[in-house]
Amino acid sequence: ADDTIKVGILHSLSGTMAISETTLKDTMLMLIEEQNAKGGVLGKKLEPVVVDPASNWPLFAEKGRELIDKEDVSAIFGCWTSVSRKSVLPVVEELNSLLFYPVQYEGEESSKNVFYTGAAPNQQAIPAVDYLMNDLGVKRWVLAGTDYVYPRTTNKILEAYLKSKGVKEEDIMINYTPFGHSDWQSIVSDVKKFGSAGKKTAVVSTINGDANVPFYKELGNQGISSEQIPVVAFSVGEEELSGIDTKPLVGHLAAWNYFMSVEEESNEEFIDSWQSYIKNQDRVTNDPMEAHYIGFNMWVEAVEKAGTTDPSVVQDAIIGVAVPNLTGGISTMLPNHHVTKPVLIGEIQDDGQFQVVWQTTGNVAGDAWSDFLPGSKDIISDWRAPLSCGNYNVKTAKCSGQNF
Amino acid sequence: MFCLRTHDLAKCRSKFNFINIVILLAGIMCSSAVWSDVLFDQSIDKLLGKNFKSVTQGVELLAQSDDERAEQVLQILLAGDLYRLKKEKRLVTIKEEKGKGYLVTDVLESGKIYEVSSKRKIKRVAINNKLRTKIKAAIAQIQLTDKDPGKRSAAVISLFDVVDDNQIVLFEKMYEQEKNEKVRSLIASGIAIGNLKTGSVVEKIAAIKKLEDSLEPSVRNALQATVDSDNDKSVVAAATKALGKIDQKIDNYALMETLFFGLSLGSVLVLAAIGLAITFGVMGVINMAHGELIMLGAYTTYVIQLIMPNNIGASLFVAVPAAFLVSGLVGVAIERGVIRHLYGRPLETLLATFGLSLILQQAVRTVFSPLNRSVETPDWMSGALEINPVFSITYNRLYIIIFCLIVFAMLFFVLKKTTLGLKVRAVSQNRAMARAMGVRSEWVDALTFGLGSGVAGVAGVALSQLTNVGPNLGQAYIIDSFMVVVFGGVGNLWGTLVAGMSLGVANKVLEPVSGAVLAKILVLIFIILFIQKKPRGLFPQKGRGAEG
Amino acid sequence: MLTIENLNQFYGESHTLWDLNLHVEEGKCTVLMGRNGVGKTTLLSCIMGLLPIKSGSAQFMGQSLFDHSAEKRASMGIGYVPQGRQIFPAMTVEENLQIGLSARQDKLKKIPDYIYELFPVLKEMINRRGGDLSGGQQQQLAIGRALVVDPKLLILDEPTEGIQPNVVQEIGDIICKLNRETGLTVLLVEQKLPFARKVADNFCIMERGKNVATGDISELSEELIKEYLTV
Amino acid sequence: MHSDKQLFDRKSQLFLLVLAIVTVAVLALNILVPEGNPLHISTYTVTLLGKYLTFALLAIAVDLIWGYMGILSLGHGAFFALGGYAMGMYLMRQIGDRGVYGDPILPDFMVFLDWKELPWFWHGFDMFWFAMLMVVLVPGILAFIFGWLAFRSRVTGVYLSIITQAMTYALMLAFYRNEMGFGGNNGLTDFKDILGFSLQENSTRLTLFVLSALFLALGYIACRYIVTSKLGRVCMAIRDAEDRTRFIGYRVDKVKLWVFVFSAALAGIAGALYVPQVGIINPNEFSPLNSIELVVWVAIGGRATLYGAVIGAIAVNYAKSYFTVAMPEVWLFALGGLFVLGTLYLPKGIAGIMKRKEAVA
Amino acid sequence: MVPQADSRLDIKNGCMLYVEDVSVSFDGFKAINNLNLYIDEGELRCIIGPNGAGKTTMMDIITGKTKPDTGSAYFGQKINLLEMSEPEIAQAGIGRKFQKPTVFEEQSVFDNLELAMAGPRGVLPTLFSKLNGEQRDHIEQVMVQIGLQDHSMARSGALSHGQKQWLEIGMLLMQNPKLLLVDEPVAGMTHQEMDRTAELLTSLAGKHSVIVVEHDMDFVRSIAKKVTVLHQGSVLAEGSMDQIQSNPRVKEVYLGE
Ligand SMILES: Nc1ncnc2c1ncn2[C@@H]1O[C@H](COP(=O)(O)OP(=O)(O)OP(=O)(O)O)[C@@H](O)[C@H]1O
Ligand SMILES: Nc1ncnc2c1ncn2[C@@H]1O[C@H](COP(=O)(O)OP(=O)(O)OP(=O)(O)O)[C@@H](O)[C@H]1O
Ligand SMILES: NC(N)=O
Ligand SMILES: [Mg+2]
Ligand SMILES: [Mg+2]
Repeated sequence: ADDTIKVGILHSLSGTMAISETTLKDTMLMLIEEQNAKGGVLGKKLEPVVVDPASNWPLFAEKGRELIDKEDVSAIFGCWTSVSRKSVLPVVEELNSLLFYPVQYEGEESSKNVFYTGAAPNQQAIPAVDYLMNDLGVKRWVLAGTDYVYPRTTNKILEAYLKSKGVKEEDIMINYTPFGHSDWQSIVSDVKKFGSAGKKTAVVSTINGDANVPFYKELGNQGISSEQIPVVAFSVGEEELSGIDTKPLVGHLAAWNYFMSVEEESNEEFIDSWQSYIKNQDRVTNDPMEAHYIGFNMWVEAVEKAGTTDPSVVQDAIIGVAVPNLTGGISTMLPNHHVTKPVLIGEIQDDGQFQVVWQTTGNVAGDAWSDFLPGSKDIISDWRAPLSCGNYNVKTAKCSGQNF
Repeated sequence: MFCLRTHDLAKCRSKFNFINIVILLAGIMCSSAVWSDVLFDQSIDKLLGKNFKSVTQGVELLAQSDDERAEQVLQILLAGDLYRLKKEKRLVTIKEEKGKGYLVTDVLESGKIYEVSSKRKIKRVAINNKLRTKIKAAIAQIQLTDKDPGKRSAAVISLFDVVDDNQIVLFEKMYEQEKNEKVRSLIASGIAIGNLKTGSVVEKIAAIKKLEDSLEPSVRNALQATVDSDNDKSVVAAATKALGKIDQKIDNYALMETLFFGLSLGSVLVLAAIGLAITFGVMGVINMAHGELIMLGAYTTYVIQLIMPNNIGASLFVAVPAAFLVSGLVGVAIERGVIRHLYGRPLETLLATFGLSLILQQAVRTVFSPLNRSVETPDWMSGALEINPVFSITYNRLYIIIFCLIVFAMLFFVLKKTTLGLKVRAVSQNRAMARAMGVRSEWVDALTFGLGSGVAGVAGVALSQLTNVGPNLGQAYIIDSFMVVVFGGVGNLWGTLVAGMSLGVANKVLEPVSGAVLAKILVLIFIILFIQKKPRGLFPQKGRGAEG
Repeated sequence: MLTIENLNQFYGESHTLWDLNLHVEEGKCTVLMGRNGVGKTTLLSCIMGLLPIKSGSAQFMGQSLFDHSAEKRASMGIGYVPQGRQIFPAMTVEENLQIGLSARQDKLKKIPDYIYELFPVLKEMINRRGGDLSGGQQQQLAIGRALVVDPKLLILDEPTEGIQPNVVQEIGDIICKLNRETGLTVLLVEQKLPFARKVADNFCIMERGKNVATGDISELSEELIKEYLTV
Repeated sequence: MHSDKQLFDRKSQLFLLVLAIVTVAVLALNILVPEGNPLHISTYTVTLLGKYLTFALLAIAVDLIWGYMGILSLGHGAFFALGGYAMGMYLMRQIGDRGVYGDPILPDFMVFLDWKELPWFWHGFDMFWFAMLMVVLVPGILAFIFGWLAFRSRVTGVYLSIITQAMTYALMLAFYRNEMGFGGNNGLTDFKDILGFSLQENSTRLTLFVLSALFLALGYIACRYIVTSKLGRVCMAIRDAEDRTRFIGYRVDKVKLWVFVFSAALAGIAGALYVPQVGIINPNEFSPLNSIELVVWVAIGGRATLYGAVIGAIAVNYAKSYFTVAMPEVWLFALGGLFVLGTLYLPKGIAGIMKRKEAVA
Repeated sequence: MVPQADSRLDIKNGCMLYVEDVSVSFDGFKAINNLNLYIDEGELRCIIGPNGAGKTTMMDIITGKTKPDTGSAYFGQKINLLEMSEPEIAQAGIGRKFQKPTVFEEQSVFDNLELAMAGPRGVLPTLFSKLNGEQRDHIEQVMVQIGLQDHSMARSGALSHGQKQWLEIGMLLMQNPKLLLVDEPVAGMTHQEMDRTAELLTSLAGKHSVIVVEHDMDFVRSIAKKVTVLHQGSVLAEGSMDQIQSNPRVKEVYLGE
């Protein structure tokens, strides 16, 4: 087994998360295949090891351990939900391996062994709110989310942010629903009432996956159009749209770091190879796929740079590595293990694609610890020596809870 | 005639620049003067630009151009049908799909057709919210003079938020010309709103009197603004009173709305559960694959829409029997293949069907991919029946309530009025004896299980109109379904109906007070406590026989 | 009418019926007797097809009975009143009776009136759930139900169990009447000797899964009774 | 037949013996055989086995009430999860100021949601004995309240099953809420040590494995004692003819209640052993589907045979571990097929085959 | 063996069971209508009456299965049966054999008898109870009495109908109650078995009070001293067998010719 380098892929292929994660497994297989076609890494072929943690969180830890301990992989690309990441995190730390996590998340974490290639809240939520406020003149806010940690945290950050911008308490409505909520009648009706007070209103949605379809359908049926009350979502991407009748969604928004519709040479290439890899000309690409693309290329470059796949060496080597992203820029791995990315706001079109209506002028650096949460505004992360700490409190000058 | 009126309108000074567009559009139509070819060409250039800013400029230029084609271009753009050929730099619309690409028609030179080989060679011209607002507003303004009184009303209402002195003058003028009573009354409201802002105390009080019956949110906002900021006490008092009256009405309608929401949620629960009320309630099979049978019905709807993409409106009418057949046949297969070996061992049916549900889910993942599938909503099921500005009934929900009642009635008929119902019950109560009485138990079992499964499939058609069509669809409903059947009383169809409806209403009554999550928890706790009071559900099977 | 030859039956490992032979003459009433647990009910269940048999053959009106499924046997003309009544508890009296209709050859859709005439109590209780009836009422319902299929052969397993004396007499009369007037063949399991003597033409005594004595009811001697029916 | 009434009948002896041998063998192969040797059992595998053993204990708890008393609980996962949460809370408190925010008292998830103080129900969990008490008390008390209500009003059959399901479903929704103070959907994780021993140490892992085996054995013996006692026969009487049992003077509600409470406490212990070995507890453990699945384990193993429940739990979970690696794309077909074929062809479960073999022999 | 009678059982004036003015109706149908019944200590009482007269329902009321709409039922002077649950009534000393034999089908004959055996019924005592030799002998003896000694370990579900009847009687014997309610004990029994049952019941009387419901007149005649006739939920006649047999109303509604 010395002539190959093993790469672990830890995405659910069954259970509730299979709907999102299966695509990421395929993306990784494609990236690895392409890399091998280019000659592999360090002159060796890459060998993907796929396991199915079956949307079961403890199983992520178990399978993660299996990948590292038994399969001896050099890095793991995987997870979608935060809880799955939290579950494997102690394992990758203990066994000192690498995990590339490709999904937007609530932040408030920076592990020595995890690389967060999805968006931190400041790379998605805050720019989106800025856009609504400045470009669309939104004055009244509905923060609607699924009742779990990511929406709760994001909304907490947004609430603080909006208040810091002078938005009054009564102009913010917060609403949480259970996972897979499908009966949105009362909530949409409330939103409608909330939005009929004569001030421009928008919904900032952290509604998770499956609950979105019935939500948008209800919006449409109750006659709320995107011009009246636009919805900006953080969890609705091309993949999700491909399973939705997009008629009622047209004109609503999403904030991501990547859209399939971005016209860039590299993106077209990526789309081409994806569609031919998956043998389906209708398959779409999405943000987490780009995140894996970035993460994988960063890892490859870091390994080449370090001349070894030894995780402890790669950890250091990867900081500062810059690779092209798919939106025409360059993303860099930051010392806090997050990456720099542009933020794009897209409007949903009836073909299930997003039309970019706004984007940041340059890249935004991912912030592990939100400046808008009282508990974490003093915390920074820097994995370079001499600090080498994921959560350094600048006030107390302490680095807590590190196992190293 | 049309032009004349438009001109009349245009004479009224307005601060809205979209009215300028209207003036220009009107100008284009009325005069044959062509003086802005250059402007038009520039605008087309801009529309061909890649980024959004360029398109916006293009639209603005187009608005000023009086080229005859400008309006048409705007309409196509608004509909989202405008594309650009990337290489050739032409504006086109799609004529038809051809292989992997399209046949497209040139927008500017009608009749000219190109063939593109790949879907990615053409690109839709972007419009966004802001632009859409602009174009739509312009259309609304045009519709102030539309033939259709409904559209005129909507246009009037859309101006309520921005009534000022000028608008009052305009409204007054329109008021004189307007023939339709409803529209006249709306215009009068508009004038009143204006008076509320700028009129004398007497005018204001008169305006309040006029407005206190209106349920328009803008009216309410105007009154609220008066209460908040007017200096005259009598005006404030009158406005407060009017507001109270309006709020009272709104509250009443909110109650009706809650009831409607509850019943519609209830009918979804009933639909999901009713098949189970047969397979579980009557036959005693703890069918954990019930949710997957619903899912199959939803996927059938999807497939039917694939087969008849141009007839989405009719597709549902095909989907209902098709889903009944598909799920029903799968049900029969399950019964023949598995369940029939397990009669007399009801708990074992739970285990086997649990396994089957895993298999069916994975089968759907394999066949249709793990992604959700897009099922379209026909036009006749979209939108809402607006009863008044604060109370409307969404069509999809309305139809689903009706659908639910129809399905229920049919099932009730089959089980109560045909001998099948009798035989099923006989078989489930004493299989051996039923056989000794000449009942073909196997046939009855297969038929009944097929019926229950088929009904689950039909429920899937309804659910495809409300929620995701994906491999997890079934799991989302299985627990609720069992809850409903058991809460209603196993073996009682009425129980299922009443249970579903009351759980739906309870949920919707609680939701605004406690939030959706707590509402659900509270309903569950309610069920647990209720079962303590009535250990055999809402409509228990009574008598000596039921106790054992 | 019904001839059974060399019937063997097992409950799992235990051999219950041993090479059993039985002959039921057409138009006659045959009573089957024997102590508790000798296999009378088991035999009847086999005839009805409710228990699998190991080996043996049965001729019913010229057809091989065991070739037909249990549900077919009802429409071939066998009515069954099981031991323990086996009423459908959650169905009304009327529904209990209706079940038998579909097995009738004549496709009658209504319960024949004579059933209610034979058992007036059923008419009274027509809308009550079968399970709510008293034991005796259930027994009457069970007989009524068996008659609904319009049988040629009526099989009764201890039909007088739990029935009030005057109704027992009536049932006896009814069996006789059906037997003598309509020519209905009857196979009866009965413990009560007087009753058996009154209604039966032939007898058959079983002992440990075999039949050990048969004959005309007049031949049912005290010795036989002492040997096979006493404990 | 009479052997069924002996506490340590042949099968029980065999079972306990096998359990002891396997435990010792696994330990030996882990410690004594050097890594790289094909016979070596990695700590990863040991922990995996430990997890199976906790599932087996849970399965026994379910079998006790379902197999022997006829109560089909579709909510036993809730008791398991509650035990797990009690243990998780202890482990969280053990983190102390080593959390990312360095707060000596508050767990991380409370800090970043800006909670100022520890909720009352978190007090005491810094003490091991208290937490262990809660491991049995919390599920026990919930089971007591629930059972007291349900059994007193004679809720039976599917009605009982469905309200147990409603119970676990309600708990799942509640625990998903961040406001509940149990970490929302992320649950409790990133544990550091237990009683001062690092959870990452081999020795700690092995100890947890041995403890799981030990508690499985104790749980087995306790359940075996119950089912072989007269109480066990009362349970079976209740299962087969509840009314009749009342008429000979047994307080059916009380018998059900206490056995149910005992079973819940046992499930709680299983949960408490599970959490430190898998490293996370979150509301998904309350998922109604989990509870259904564990009933399936018992059925596959063989209802009303305690050792069967153990075999079922281990077999199904092993199959899952194996299939998810061997055939990640189609393992659900395999598992689903196993359930279907198992019910069809092994009506008495795996234990049924053994019984049949014995009967033949 | 001492009956496990409730210490409150007060039968000073010789009356064991009082049922007074009891009525019960089901969905409007009066199954029991102002019924009065008194049973003396040690008495053996036969109750007969047409099918549906309410005999079984009466037993349901006495044993707590059915709560009457009106009336009272006392066990001895003090024990109000209407306030007690089925197990409490059973523990107070009332045992019952059902019309349709119900035994614990999955358990052996021996276990069925052991379960029924008088003794503490609490959770802990049953958990720790052990059979002593004397108790075992008692069970063996009852098994002989009911003719099932060869079936000691047989699954009781595999017994024939008549055997189940016997087993149920055996369970009643094990319970050793002060008052026995026996619903149609000889249904499905041969004549000779009937005689044995008659013998058994008469021998029990004296020490126990026994209420027997039966339709078999030969059997009733062989054991009865006093007979009560129920009709449409109330007492139609009461007296010696001869009196009853010559009562024209009884003849009309019940005995026939
Ligand atoms: N389901 C069964 N499983 C095993 N053995 C059984 C089963 N049913 C009956 N038996 C046994 O088979 C034998 C015959 O039973 P059967 O019910 O046919 O007797 P029977 O002659 O009808 O008696 P009775 O007069 O008491 O009704 C009995 O010894 C009984 O124990
Ligand atoms: N739960 C019930 N619902 C409706 N009717 C009932 C119920 N229980 C009993 N009955 C009716 O009450 C009457 C008395 O029944 P009961 O069983 O007490 O009669 P019985 O005297 O025991 O008759 P048998 O001698 O036939 O056993 C019957 O007519 C019966 O149909
Ligand atoms: N990280 C998320 N989206 O759970
Ligand atoms: Mg019999
Ligand atoms: Mg009776």
